[in-house]
Amino acid sequence: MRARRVEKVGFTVLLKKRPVFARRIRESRTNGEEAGQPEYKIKLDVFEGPLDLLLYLIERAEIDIYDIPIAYITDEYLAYLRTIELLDLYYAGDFLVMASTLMQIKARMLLPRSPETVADEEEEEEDPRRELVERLLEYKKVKEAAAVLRTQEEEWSRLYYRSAGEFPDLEEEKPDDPLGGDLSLWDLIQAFRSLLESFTPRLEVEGMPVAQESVQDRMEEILERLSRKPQIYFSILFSGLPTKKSMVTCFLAILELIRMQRIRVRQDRLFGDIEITRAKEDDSGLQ
Amino acid sequence: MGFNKVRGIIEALVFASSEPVRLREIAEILGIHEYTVRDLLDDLMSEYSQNQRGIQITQVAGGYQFATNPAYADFIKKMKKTPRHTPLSQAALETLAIIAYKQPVTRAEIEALRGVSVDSSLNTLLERGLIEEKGRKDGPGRPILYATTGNFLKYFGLNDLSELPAIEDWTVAGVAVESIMNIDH
Amino acid sequence: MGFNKVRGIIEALVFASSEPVRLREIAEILGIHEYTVRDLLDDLMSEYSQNQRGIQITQVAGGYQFATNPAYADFIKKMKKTPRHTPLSQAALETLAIIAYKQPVTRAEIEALRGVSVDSSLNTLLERGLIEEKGRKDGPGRPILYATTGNFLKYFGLNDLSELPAIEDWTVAGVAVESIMNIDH
Repeated sequence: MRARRVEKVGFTVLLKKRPVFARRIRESRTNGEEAGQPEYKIKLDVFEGPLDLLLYLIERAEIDIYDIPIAYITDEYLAYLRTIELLDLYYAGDFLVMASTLMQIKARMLLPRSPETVADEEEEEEDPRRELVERLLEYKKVKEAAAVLRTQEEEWSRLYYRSAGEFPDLEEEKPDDPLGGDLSLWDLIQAFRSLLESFTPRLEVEGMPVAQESVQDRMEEILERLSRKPQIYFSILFSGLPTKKSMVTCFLAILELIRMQRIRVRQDRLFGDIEITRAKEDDSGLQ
Repeated sequence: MGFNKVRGIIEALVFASSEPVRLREIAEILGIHEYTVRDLLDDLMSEYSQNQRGIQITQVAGGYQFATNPAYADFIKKMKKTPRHTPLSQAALETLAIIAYKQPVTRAEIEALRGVSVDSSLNTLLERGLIEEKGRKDGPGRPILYATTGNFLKYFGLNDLSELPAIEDWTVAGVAVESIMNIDH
Repeated sequence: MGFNKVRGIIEALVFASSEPVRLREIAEILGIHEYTVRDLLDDLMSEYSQNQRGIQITQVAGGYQFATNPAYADFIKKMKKTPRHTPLSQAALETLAIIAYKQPVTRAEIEALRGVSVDSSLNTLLERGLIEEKGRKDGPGRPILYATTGNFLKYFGLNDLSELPAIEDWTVAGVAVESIMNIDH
């Protein structure tokens, strides 16, 4: 009953009456010492919950945690509660539960005890504050553990790890890459492009039917030539071709053979001729 | 394989992994004894620790991993493409402390200790990969149990949970240690 | 600051960055000339290139970055933990080829070339950081323009976009790019 009354007073009436107070509390979050009444110059967002607040109040008043003057601490606690409603309703629920716990303990401690009760039940009679004290002591350890972790966190946040590789490292891929040395496929395309540019049509006569060549045919031809000699040069391979279309077909055949890992291409020096060889693993011979 | 090459491969393996690499894994890949790997790693580590080098090999979360020299953190912070280290909020840290020392633990148990609801800190910690769900507790409602991850160890520079500083009569649940040490990928 | 320290900081910066670091950025952070940075980097690079080291500093996408020694790739592949990226789908590759050559380009333009809707490929490429939104095109609806990123360059080992071979025959370019991507995976 009593707790409910206080709660009502604390959360509605008192705050409306003390807008200046509430404003000062808010200021105190940023201005620290000067703002707010000295008693409440606490930074509100420092408190992580009712236990945290209680511990603070106990430590500030230099009270023995095993012998908490419950009436005093309850008043202090409720005074704080009046100020947080404006600021952080989210946590108000948790703080209210503690308020009612405090009120209950206070009430139990005020109950007069008959001499017989004291004599009979001295052994069993439990201090109404006991459970609260245990929770506070345990919470102190939580804070201690959190402080330990904070120190570790600060220390280790100075170390930066390699950011988890989102992309396969090109360098790692190279040994498997049928393109030897520093030759990339872009280089290959570049080389093909310059061959296309320097191409002078030999047989391209308008209307003249050109033999249809498939990429497959070209692939087989390249493999066949490689079975007779260790390498073919790019320039030579393309120089014998009659049309741009056949050059494209041949180039696609090369790309396909690279993809199938049947051949390797290599460029010994920058802008040098490109050398095509059989892939080492390619012992499958001709199809 | 020559000494330099084996050492080079170990260096490459430690670098390539985005998580701490275990001795055992390196030993298996190279087909050599773990103690040989350890010797070579010790050697590499001491080499990196000299001459104000920018990077070093750290021993963390039960494995080895490259990291920058902490002395240069201020310069790294100035760089645009740097992963930001946002410190945990006090609320998240308290929740995490409870999980670290009491694991595996239910939400209700954490809330009893902290005296507040811990929904949002649990979410933060799960998102940052510092904790994970670890089965369910027997009993009414079969509540979810939470435990710390390998990432937790890495974040706080611990090799395993036994390295958590002792808090008066809080002991880390011994049974859980081995399984928690396994880094998830 | 001593020589060793500056060199160490450069080493740390190159390591910590999630993308290749440019000379200018290092120079600005350290307040020294770009050519001094280059000298120190050359020095570092040559040091890493010796003795069959496991890692090296490479020049890519207009910047500097650590990478593993290609000679040890087979060992790295054996490491279970190394996150292997799933290869891009054929559709995504074709879309990427179009963006690479025609950038900045709108979705409608890509779709006109590919003849299909490219929503999901665009998403994939954006997620993987290979392309990015690059402003909007003037005109009706002000459609978003797409362009390749620094990551794209890194992925293909290009220093800048000018290194993309100019291809007169678009069909060849398309097919070629597709084949290229297939090879890596």
